[in-house]
Amino acid sequence: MKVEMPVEPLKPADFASDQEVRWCPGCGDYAILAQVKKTLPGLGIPKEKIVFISGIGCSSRFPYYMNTYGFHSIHGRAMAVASGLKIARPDLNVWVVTGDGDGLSIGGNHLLHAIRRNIDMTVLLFNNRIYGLTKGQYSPTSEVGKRTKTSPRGSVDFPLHPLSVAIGAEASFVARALDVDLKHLGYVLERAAKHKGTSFVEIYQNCNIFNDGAYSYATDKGTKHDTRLILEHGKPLIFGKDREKGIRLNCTDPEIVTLGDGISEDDLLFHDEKAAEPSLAYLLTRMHHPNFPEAFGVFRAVERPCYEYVLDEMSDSTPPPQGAEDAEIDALLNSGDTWVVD
Amino acid sequence: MKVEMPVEPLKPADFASDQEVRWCPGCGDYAILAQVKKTLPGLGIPKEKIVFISGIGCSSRFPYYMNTYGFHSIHGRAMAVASGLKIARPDLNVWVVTGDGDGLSIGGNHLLHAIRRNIDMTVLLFNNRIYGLTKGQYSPTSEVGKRTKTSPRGSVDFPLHPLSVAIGAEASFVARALDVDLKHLGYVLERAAKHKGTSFVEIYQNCNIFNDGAYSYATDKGTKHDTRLILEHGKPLIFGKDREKGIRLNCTDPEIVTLGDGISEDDLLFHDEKAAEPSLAYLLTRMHHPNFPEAFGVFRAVERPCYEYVLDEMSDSTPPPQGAEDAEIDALLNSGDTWVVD
Amino acid sequence: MATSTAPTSKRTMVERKEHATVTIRFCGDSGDGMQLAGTQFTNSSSIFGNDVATLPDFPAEIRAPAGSLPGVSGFQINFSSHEIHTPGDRVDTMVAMNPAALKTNYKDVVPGGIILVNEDAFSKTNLQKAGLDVSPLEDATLRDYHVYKLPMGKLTTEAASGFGLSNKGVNRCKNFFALGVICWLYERPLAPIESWINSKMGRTPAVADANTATLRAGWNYCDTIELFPHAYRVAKAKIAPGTYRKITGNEATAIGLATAARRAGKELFIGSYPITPATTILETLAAMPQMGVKTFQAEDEIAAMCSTVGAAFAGACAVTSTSGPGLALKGEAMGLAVMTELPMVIVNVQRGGPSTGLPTKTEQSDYLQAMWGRNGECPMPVLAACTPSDCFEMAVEAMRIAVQYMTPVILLTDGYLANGSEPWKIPKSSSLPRFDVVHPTNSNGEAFLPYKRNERGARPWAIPGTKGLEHRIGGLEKQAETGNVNYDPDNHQRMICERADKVAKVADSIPDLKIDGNPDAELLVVGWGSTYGAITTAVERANKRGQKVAHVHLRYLNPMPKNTEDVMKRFKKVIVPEMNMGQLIIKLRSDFLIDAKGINKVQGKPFLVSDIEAAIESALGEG
Amino acid sequence: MATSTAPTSKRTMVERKEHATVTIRFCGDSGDGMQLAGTQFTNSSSIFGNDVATLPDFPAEIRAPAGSLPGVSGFQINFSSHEIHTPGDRVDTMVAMNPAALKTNYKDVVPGGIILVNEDAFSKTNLQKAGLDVSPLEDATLRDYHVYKLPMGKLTTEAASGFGLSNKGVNRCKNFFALGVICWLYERPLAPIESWINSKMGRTPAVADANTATLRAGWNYCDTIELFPHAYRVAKAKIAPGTYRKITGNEATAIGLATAARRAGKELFIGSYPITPATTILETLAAMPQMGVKTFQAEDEIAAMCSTVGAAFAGACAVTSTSGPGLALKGEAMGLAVMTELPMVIVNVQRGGPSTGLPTKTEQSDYLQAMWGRNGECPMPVLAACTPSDCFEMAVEAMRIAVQYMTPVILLTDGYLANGSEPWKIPKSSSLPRFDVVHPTNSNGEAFLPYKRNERGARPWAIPGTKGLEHRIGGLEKQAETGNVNYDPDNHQRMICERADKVAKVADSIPDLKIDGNPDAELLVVGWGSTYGAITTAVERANKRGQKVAHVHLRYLNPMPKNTEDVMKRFKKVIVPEMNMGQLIIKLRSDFLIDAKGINKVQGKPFLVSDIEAAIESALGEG
Ligand SMILES: Cc1ncc(C[n+]2csc(CCOP(=O)(O)OP(=O)(O)O)c2C)c(N)n1
Ligand SMILES: Cc1ncc(C[n+]2csc(CCOP(=O)(O)OP(=O)(O)O)c2C)c(N)n1
Ligand code: SF4
Ligand code: SF4
Ligand SMILES: [Mg+2]
Ligand SMILES: [Mg+2]
Repeated sequence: MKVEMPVEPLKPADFASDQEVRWCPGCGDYAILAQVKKTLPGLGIPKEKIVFISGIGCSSRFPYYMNTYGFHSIHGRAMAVASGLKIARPDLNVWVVTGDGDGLSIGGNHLLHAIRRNIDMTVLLFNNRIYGLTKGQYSPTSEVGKRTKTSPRGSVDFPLHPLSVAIGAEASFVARALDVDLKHLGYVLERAAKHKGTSFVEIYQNCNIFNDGAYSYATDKGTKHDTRLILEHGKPLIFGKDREKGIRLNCTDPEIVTLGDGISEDDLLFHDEKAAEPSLAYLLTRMHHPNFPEAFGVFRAVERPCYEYVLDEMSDSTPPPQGAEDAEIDALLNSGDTWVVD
Repeated sequence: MKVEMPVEPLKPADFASDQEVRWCPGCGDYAILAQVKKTLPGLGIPKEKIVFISGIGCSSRFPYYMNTYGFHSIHGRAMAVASGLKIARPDLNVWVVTGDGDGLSIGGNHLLHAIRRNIDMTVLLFNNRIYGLTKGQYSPTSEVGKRTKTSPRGSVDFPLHPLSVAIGAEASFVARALDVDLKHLGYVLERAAKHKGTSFVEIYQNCNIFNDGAYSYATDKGTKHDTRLILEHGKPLIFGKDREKGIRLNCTDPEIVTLGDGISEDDLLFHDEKAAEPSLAYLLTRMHHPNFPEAFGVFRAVERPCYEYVLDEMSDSTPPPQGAEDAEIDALLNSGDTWVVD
Repeated sequence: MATSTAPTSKRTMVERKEHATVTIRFCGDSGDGMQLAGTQFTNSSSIFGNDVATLPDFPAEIRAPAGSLPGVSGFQINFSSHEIHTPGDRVDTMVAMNPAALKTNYKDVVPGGIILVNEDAFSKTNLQKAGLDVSPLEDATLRDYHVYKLPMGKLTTEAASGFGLSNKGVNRCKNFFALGVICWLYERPLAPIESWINSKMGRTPAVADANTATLRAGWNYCDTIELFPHAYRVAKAKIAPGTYRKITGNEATAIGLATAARRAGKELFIGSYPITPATTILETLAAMPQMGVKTFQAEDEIAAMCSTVGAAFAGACAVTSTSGPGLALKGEAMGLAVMTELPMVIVNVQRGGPSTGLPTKTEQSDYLQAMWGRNGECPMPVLAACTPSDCFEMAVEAMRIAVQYMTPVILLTDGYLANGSEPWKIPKSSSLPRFDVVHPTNSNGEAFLPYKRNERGARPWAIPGTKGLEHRIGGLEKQAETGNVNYDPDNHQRMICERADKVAKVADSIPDLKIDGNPDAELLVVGWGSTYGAITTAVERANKRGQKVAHVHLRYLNPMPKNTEDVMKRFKKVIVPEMNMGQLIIKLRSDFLIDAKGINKVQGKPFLVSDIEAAIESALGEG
Repeated sequence: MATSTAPTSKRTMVERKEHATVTIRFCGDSGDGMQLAGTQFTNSSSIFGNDVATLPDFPAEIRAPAGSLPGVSGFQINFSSHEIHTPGDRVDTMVAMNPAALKTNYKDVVPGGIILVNEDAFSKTNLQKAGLDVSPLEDATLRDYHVYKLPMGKLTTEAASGFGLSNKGVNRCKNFFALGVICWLYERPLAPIESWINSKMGRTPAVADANTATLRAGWNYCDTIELFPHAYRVAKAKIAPGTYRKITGNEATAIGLATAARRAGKELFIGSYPITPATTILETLAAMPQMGVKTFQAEDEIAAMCSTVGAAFAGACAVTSTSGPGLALKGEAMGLAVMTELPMVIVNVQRGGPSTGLPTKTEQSDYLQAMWGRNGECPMPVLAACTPSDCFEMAVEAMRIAVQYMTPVILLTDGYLANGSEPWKIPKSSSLPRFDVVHPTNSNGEAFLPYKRNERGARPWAIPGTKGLEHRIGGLEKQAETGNVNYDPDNHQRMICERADKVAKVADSIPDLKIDGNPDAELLVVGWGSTYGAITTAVERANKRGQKVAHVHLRYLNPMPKNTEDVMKRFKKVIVPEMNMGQLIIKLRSDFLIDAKGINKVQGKPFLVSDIEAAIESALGEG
């Protein structure tokens, strides 16, 4: 990835477009937008080299608000549009913004395949566990029993867990963040942006109109320490207000233990985001509220070749010098068996 | 699931339709067809209650050869057609036959969602790691570097592992079998058929025309003992010609050990197909040739409500008695605010 | 909780001018509850005995920034003492809750009409948000109108305080103040509105009481302060006796489908994916499990369509609903439905295109897609509803044709019908058609022939579970009668023709085209879908003016009624208004070689009556 | 390894009858190598100097059971001493390698024609597999033909043994024996075939030598045993001087696209998903990384289409290729391409429909889908190639139009063009159009307007990476010039018209329709696509017979050439042969109000010349 350095460092405000932001007041999307704008300058990439691509949904309005190149595509197809763009132009820095409906319902297949190809882009899935733009139907991440306009007696659909899906699709980078925890969100965004390969980030996002408080357990002062576990590479899995609790491995399953009383940090599971095999990362995606604290941070970050760079090396992508195209074309036209009639 | 018992037991031949089987001679599909016909009589389900649904591909020709109800739908959509059928008629016994292209490339999204909904059907994914019907292009399960008609310099696509994908999609039943190992295939088919929920079975299938020998490591007499590990619930993971090798857990990763010399069966990982969390099953899907023996058998089999049965209970699916429909309709038409003009 | 006795006017002396027809528009910010105010006014008018027609118009954003231009939401009601067909071209009385609403809407008010504004909302910030430097209340902008500035914010606060609501909660009652004012002005009964408040908000009596109080405050305010020089009266319309309800197009479609399934003695399966403006069909059906309705919210439109095909194979009355982009996604699987000759209904609620287009706006631009948006020769019956309540009838018809002819059927409606409402005289179930669905149960010892056709051209609907009729279907070409896969050239030609003939035969079962207006006219106006109201009104007016104009409205687009050619050729001139660039007209010109002229409007909103009148005028004027 | 000196005939006395045109068909089991034999015969004939046209016909199954009827594979070649346009209606000489092939093909041979059979294959089992009780070699079935029974199995074994091949390997050489026989019979040079063998099989000399020996054995056998009373000669055709190659339609399309991209000074991106009969376009391009071609085998057609849109936004010459069902899936994303006004080419190789239909057979049934298979008003230029080599030219044209007008362009071909081949006079690169792709690099200090149009109606193609031109596009309706999201009614109407106008303007850049045949005729035959050969031949013959017939062939379907209306209205009668139920004709009748008559054939195979001749006959006969 050849990236030129801009002349003078950019500021977050440089990334704001002239379009009025039109999410509902109080929507979690605002915080994420602000944090992305704060993260970009630090990457040192000129803004004309950055492209934001989205599908359809409230979250997918995102590109309009960024003063970079942007594409608000169609429902579910952001990953496919982004794949084509990045393959054609491996020099660009590509971001995909999608929702739980856009990315996991109609767009599930493209997500799977972009992730396995490890196309170098940063994917932000705004998970508000609802279809916002169409005014409140349950989504593939909505919990069983949820009452919405299309499930007045409670939803019968068992939900997907975005990070489990991503790992099932051979993801090289998987992380989770929370809209309101700005600092940690910033850290995760930066890590994701710098990872070479598909970086898949699930962001818990509050839709205060149709699914308000979906993550209150993780945002409320009173409960957040017991419901959130911040992952740190090489460190044991510890959480709780006084960091008094930890996660231990019980065969292949996680188990909550309280430190002290014969249980020390060394007994705990240590996080290894670089583990060659994704089993540990997968296991961490299985910790769900209310039985477990939910993990935030980088679950997995490993290197693996990116589709578009390998393809680029294989193909002769620099057009021949002016004049030499003709020779190249003639060679192509005359390839195979030819004969001359005179 | 209300299933009537047929009057006299059916024989495998009763399941053969009158259509000539048209796969290439030597194709692995023949063995699977034969084994399915052998398995069905044991289920005690009348053949008119059985429906085979497929997409498009060589493997998807399957329904034509079964004397049950059948639907050879369109490319990638078998799971969606089957879902509608089963939701409308929870009393039917539904099988889906798909390929690595049909099920995982174009059809990946429907697979994800049917599995998470746990619709009660048995899904057989014939994995020959190639597009057979369109004459030999690489598929999402083809290995990197594979040379095919669309990858003359070697494929750049990193493959998906079907069972990892299924587990990432919250599968309640996941298994693997091999076309030529008839007995074990029969066992797996029967287990899958009897499981209540989406049973996802990957069948390694040889395409002797376009990808011959893809699984020779697992079928050749000389190597098969070292490359295959047969899973048994509650038993340790042992393999090798003389059952001299085993799999031990190293943190969250599998590790091959040789028994004896201080390592006993008790040190090995024990298989638990009923584990509440899928971490173990997931880990087993990560054992790939040549670094590990590949696991065959039932990886995971847990109970979880099936979409269509819950929905069926919610809705009043028996039409009202003759005559009473009108009252029901009138009630519907007159619901909400009405007023009378006279 | 408030009781529902309505206030009686103290100003018994108020003069009430009679009007035959009035058009009112509520507009404000999307947070201002304008849709609700409009709906309640409509209910009240219907129950009062007027004929009514409505046009809701809301922004694509869930909540655009408060006070912004894109955040403006409107609801227009036309109510009358005679039969009406449109929500009205121009507005007689408008309520504007903020500057943005005023700015984007005032031009639609007839000169001399009434504009009621919430003056409390005309703050500097709000003016800025609407891109206004000077308040239009203070310059000459509104000089052609009767403008009434009401401090609705303050008056609402006074009325709704004291019930224990938060400031925000109190402020939310504002729309009921406006509604109260308008009800006074047009002598609408408050009782239906109050009973609605109580039934919907009764769980939180504070809210119900505050709203009721505000509604009455609005009424009383007018009744007290002699704000208006006179009030108005729109007499009851002469309406056929019967039981009525107000119904939107999407409600009517949903109810029609559920009814049709029961008339066929079957369950209804709907596999659908939410998309504006079709979503409420799925939502309405989701609330009907008691009718044996099973709703499946699929992962996408392809799955929705395929699940519908699967359910039809299983023997259900199967349906899918969507809008333009979704229909495009369903194309391939619709081909499978044609090939497997299974009965199902595909409802497409048209919206502004192409691509994502204008999701919340109306258009008629999916006719061509409905006819031909599939690979290969892939014919399907296509129907189109022409009013909100006609959606009921056409939904029943679509299902009837589907099961009688064993074919997928497309029903076209549009955003205008979907959200628009009208009073509907509720039919008796016994007056509705019953469909004779006969699933074969055995093959009398002979080999079962799943593609052997009956006199309608329909194949037997043998469903899984039927012993002895096991068979396989699929998307490859089938052998005639046996249904086995077949690549023979002559068989292909035969099956191509059989599928086309079957669809053509549907014409045997549909009513002839009816000529409205003057059957001996020179000019024929041909319409389809939601232009019905505007065309009907324009043609009525033209004929009243002494122009000679006829009108036919196609509800069956494919096949067309048998007399269509006759009708088309009877008139010297034919014009075809469509909310597209000319789609149905392609088929009309091609089929009948008539030099029909298109009247085309693609603006995301319905034709005005005056648009059609102008077109009639100019058509009659020419040569 | 064998050297490539061809045997010279010992029977110098053999009489050679002159024929102007001959049609040969190789048929046998799909395992018998008939496609290869046919291709090699074609090569040899082309190099010899004949004009040639071919028709491969293979089963849908990969390998249907050996010897079965569905397993029969055929390859037909028409070669001539004058210009020809079709693979021939009837077969003069046929090779049948087994009973199934004989049974399904013999009726296409002209009475008195030659049938060569491999008698070794007429075993009882093989007869049974073909559903034959008695061998057709032994009853009266073939009495109208000259039948030659050759023990090809035995003779091949003799010729190919001794090179160390397995029995199976030896048996596989059979097709070269048959080829040798036919080459002798028609005096084809063996040298091109032998050099092909050496270049393709040279890595395993045993195989190359065994095949060469068998080929010669076939030739020598005829030259020795006086099997045939006389041999034939088809003189060289008078062909324009130049360098030639044989090319199939899909090769031509692929090469055309790669060439066009380079003429635009760009990389080619193709995002595609395999589907018969389009797959070989992707495969051919996958083998061209040296041309700066990047192939992306997407997970499905939707991803293929969307990746193409993404690549176009990125600035590549972007392409996707598919067939009918795939085009149906692409519809929604094609709408996005229209809305975002990005340049790209969508190649659709039509096949038998509807649904999965007849995947390996040809048809022209996607015209309507290509025109209108999308939601909303969604116009796109549509082109159609009319011969295999014309695919090259039209692919270049499609890309030219795409980049010059900033629009997606559909190129229609079909299964017959895709797999059929003809000699192609290779153009010089310098004679090909160059496209002026100018990406704006700055906005001169003003706000950049991504939807400001040039005189063609095209918007600027500003690509990511360009400083100062950062902008956002998408599927919602855009404001004129700025490209911002906009819901204004008048703006929508304006943009709808601008998109339509732009496509209409493409007509400024395309050649007028050329009238072939007799321009003063009464009857005009209007064709498009692969019917070109059959119509041209039929019209030529009719005019030779003294009938007066004209022919125009539409290669630009949308917009049509500017003189189309003039041309259509010049003739009293118009007939429109199409391999569908009448699709283009809908547009012709509607646009020009002419009473054109459709000649329709939907049998999965091309028109015969005689089909068209009969249609001409009957059209001229009427009134
Ligand atoms: C093809 C198609 N189908 C359906 C829709 C309607 N639609 C728009 S956004 C959306 C779901 C949005 O949910 P999500 O992706 O979770 O985004 P959110 O609004 O919650 O941010 C749907 C169903 C559409 N625009 N296009
Ligand atoms: C919409 C659509 N796209 C593409 C195809 C072409 N196609 C048919 S089968 C197939 C892939 C088959 O591969 P797989 O599912 O692995 O089945 P196999 O033949 O290997 O058993 C493809 C690409 C099609 N029929 N329909
Ligand atoms: S509906 Fe929900 S997700 Fe959408 S903008 Fe409003 S608060 Fe945000
Ligand atoms: S191509 Fe391969 S998968 Fe298909 S039938 Fe032949 S051997 Fe089997
Ligand atoms: Mg969401
Ligand atoms: Mg396969």
